[in-house]
Amino acid sequence: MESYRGSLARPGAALLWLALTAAPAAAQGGSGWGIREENVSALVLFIVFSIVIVVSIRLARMGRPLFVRRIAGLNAVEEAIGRSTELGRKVLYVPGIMSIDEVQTLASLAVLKHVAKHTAEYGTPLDVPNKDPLTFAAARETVKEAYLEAGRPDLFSDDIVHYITYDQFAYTAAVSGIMVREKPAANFLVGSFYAESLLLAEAGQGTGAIQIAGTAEVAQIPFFVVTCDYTLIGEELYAASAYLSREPVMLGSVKGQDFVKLMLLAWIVIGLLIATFFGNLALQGWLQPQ
Amino acid sequence: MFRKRIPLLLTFIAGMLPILSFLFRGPALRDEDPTGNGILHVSDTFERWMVILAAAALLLGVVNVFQVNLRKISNRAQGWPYALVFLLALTITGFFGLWDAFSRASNTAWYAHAAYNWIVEAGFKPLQATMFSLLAFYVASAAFRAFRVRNVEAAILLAAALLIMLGVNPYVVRALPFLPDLTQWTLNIPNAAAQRGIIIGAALGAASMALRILIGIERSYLGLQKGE
Amino acid sequence: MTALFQRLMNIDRRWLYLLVGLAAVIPILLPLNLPVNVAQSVQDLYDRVESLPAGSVVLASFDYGPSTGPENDPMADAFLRHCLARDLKVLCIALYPLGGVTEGAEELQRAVGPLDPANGVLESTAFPGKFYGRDFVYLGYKDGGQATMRQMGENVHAVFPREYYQAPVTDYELSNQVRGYGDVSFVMSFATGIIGEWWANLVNAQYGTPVAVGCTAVSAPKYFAYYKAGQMFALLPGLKGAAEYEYLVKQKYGQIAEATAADVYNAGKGWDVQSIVYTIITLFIVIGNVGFLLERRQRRS
Amino acid sequence: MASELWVWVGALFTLCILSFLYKDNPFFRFAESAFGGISMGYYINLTFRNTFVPNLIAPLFHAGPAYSAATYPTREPEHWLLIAPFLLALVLYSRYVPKIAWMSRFALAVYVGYYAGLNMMQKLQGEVLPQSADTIRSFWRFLPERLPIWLDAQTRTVSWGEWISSLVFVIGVLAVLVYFFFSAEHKGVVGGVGRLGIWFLMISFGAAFGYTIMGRVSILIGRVIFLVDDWLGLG
Repeated sequence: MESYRGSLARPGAALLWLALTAAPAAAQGGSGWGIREENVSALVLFIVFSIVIVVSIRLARMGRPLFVRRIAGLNAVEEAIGRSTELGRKVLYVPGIMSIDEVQTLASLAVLKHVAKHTAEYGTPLDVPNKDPLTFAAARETVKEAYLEAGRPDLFSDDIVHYITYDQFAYTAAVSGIMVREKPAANFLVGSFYAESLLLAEAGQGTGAIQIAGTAEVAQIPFFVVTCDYTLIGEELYAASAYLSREPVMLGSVKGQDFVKLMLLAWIVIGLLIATFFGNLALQGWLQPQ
Repeated sequence: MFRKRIPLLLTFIAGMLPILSFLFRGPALRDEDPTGNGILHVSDTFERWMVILAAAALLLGVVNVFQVNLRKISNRAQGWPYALVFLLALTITGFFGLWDAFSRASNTAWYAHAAYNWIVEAGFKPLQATMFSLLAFYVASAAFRAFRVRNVEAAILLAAALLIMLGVNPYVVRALPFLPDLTQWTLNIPNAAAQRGIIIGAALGAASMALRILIGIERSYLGLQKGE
Repeated sequence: MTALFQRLMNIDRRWLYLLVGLAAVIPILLPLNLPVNVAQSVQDLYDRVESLPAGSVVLASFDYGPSTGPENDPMADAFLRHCLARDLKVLCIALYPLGGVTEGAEELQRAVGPLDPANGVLESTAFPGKFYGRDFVYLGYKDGGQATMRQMGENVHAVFPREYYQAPVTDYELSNQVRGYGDVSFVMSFATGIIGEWWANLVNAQYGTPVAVGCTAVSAPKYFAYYKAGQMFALLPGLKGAAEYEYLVKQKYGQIAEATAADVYNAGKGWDVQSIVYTIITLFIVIGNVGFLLERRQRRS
Repeated sequence: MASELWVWVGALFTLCILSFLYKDNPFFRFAESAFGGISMGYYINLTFRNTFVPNLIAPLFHAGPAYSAATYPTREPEHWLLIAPFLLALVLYSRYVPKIAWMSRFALAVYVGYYAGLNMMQKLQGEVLPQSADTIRSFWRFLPERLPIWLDAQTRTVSWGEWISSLVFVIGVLAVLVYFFFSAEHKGVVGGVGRLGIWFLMISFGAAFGYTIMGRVSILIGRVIFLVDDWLGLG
């Protein structure tokens, strides 16, 4: 656990605390400083959210039990890589088509690191074709690090993470070609996808590979659910890195996120009752559609 | 130590900029900025820089594509002729593309524009539209294979899909006049409710992931060892 | 019997692809004219156009691009021909950035015939006696979305100083006559995304101008809420709506029926393709399930 | 039969891609490679035309096609500041210099950091708050004084159907939220509500899948028209 002692968690939490204490003072305006009235509800949610997450991380570090329900898709990751190793075929990892400004891509890179560590340990060939240049640059660093951590830097080569093209459909054509020709035994489609989700998943399904998909693009989830063996839906993708790493600090943040959702559920139910039966209560301000 | 702490610090600072400009107002940076959204102005300027950085990253892709394909051609790896086709197409389109990009304003080299446009109309657009049109076939094969009554959930999935598909069939609608309204209701109520549930949950998950990145716990994107 | 379903259940997907391919080609080459039953939201548009006195002016807005042509183009053809056959006057504009202006020009000329106002070619070949500038006019594309819509409420000439062929709008009788939403009987928007909604929740809400929309299938659920709430008096949902409206217009106007039949593509053909593909998929789902259940019963016994 | 060459090339490329439906073959592979190269060139043009020439080269270097004395009369401070993204791009390219390759992480760190912060705000302010607030208003909007103004007087009552639909809607949202709970095993109450959540999810996935078929088929119709009319002229 000591690995995080030198991390930024402590100064980060301190700065957030500073923002909280300074906020009321700044609210009076002074020399042009002040809270943006139109975003005050976001400020409150941001403060509450940050506090709960940081506190639950500290609790996790102090050894509080951290139960997280089974996520089928993530339990199947190791099984899929094992199958590829037995069949002597490669593992294909598609990190989505968006750049690292999209949080889903960053979640995908976290899963990629876990997958790469296994392919390094088992010596299974890994293929990570990219559509976005920045995702490509980040993925290369992630996979190199994973092979280092697994103690097999010798297995890492520059061909594992490679760039295809910047067009969504040209990239899909190339990846469909890889799926059909090189017949990887495990296809990972994790990250942000649009219309090409079904093109990739159906092409992969035809080759008989195990397919694990994960995205938060609501419009594309149905296509993955219908064609893939396992699908990580919405927040399951974001919890993947914590779930796979099993590290208390990461799991702590997921627990914190759950607690905020519990508060949100309560706020919705209570708000619903108040709004319906007392209609024009002080909640009014919050209810006005912006 | 220096190589690891600096990137994490940069991430934190770059991350706080949009948050602060979103939540607070800063002092007026220049006289013609009476509303005092100084921080917003800084954040917007920073965003324009990020767009330029993302565009500059394209070169990383181009360099890698040349490396991979040239290596494939030089040692006659399997499928090297296709690598040659790729590089030729890239060089020709790239050449006319750059020439067009730099000459379009002054329209001196109209033929550069004409050649580039010809490649886009003859190659890029039809290839893109046809790849997209494959979805009509894949939707059919996916529906045929997946909509099977294996369990309760699969049965509901099938029922909802059939409800929508039968809702547009004129014969069926004549037999069951209430069907279009039921289709509308299914899309507007249960479908919208489920999507909202996913959106709220995913938004919390994304915010949690973003926070983990800002305070330096989530760093796999940087390829930093936990202990490094 | 089960052997047949067994084989059908595990059929090679490429037979399915062949069927979908044929279903997409055959109706385009030889029209099948499958029956159509008209929804109320489509009938409302037909009745409104039929009820307007001759000489009334309607505003047609092209709010879509080439990518959704197969769904929106047939709506525009049928509507423009219907209005001209009813001796209404049509003022056309385009608000969609990615190629909206070319869609507008192409569709107008497909309905009325080739035009070249700059060199005096004003008369419509499809509707003899009707002239560009007096019976129909096209003001071209203007970006700005909601801001442009609000400005048009005050003064259309400020938004569109020149018509599509670059002559001042005051040169032509029809474009000169229309200054604001008050001068048109209703607005017809052919839309793919958000612009159709703006016509309803902005122009209809603030100016009270009746609004009808022809939208793509994907955005139809969204627009139905506006139709049900009364903010739109009519709605053509996707190709299904277009085929129903085209059917109504063809019934009454023989001349339009011939013109539509002559087109290589129209709503009727498009809808035939959709109906057949839907039927194929539904059929194969039923086959797949019957085979699956028979197999499970066999395994159990 | 079409006379222009570009129609022929477009039609042959279309057939090459469609041949992939039968099986992978050299024609598809050729089209795939050509498509990759052409699309890369297309985005090189787009990147220079939309970003570099107007937003970097013109303001910073006062050169290039987009620069003219009229548009850039003086040297504004923010033009000078464009040195920063230019340097950040060079840092990104440091990847090719082995000795200082680790520096390229700085550029990635800044880019990821900025959008992580931006995303956090957009998700909280743009999704969590409005969607939750709208769910709270599910019944509030039916109160007599809340009904939209354009509903004329006598129809301002709300049918039982709309109340029940809103109830079903709220139950659906809450059930799906509970289904994705991480901290509780799917047993007992949570299990029950979670199961209801899965049913809502399945209705949504089935309906969404069924509904998009129409849009996908329209795109195919567009290609068929190009082949049948523009190329073969059988129309």
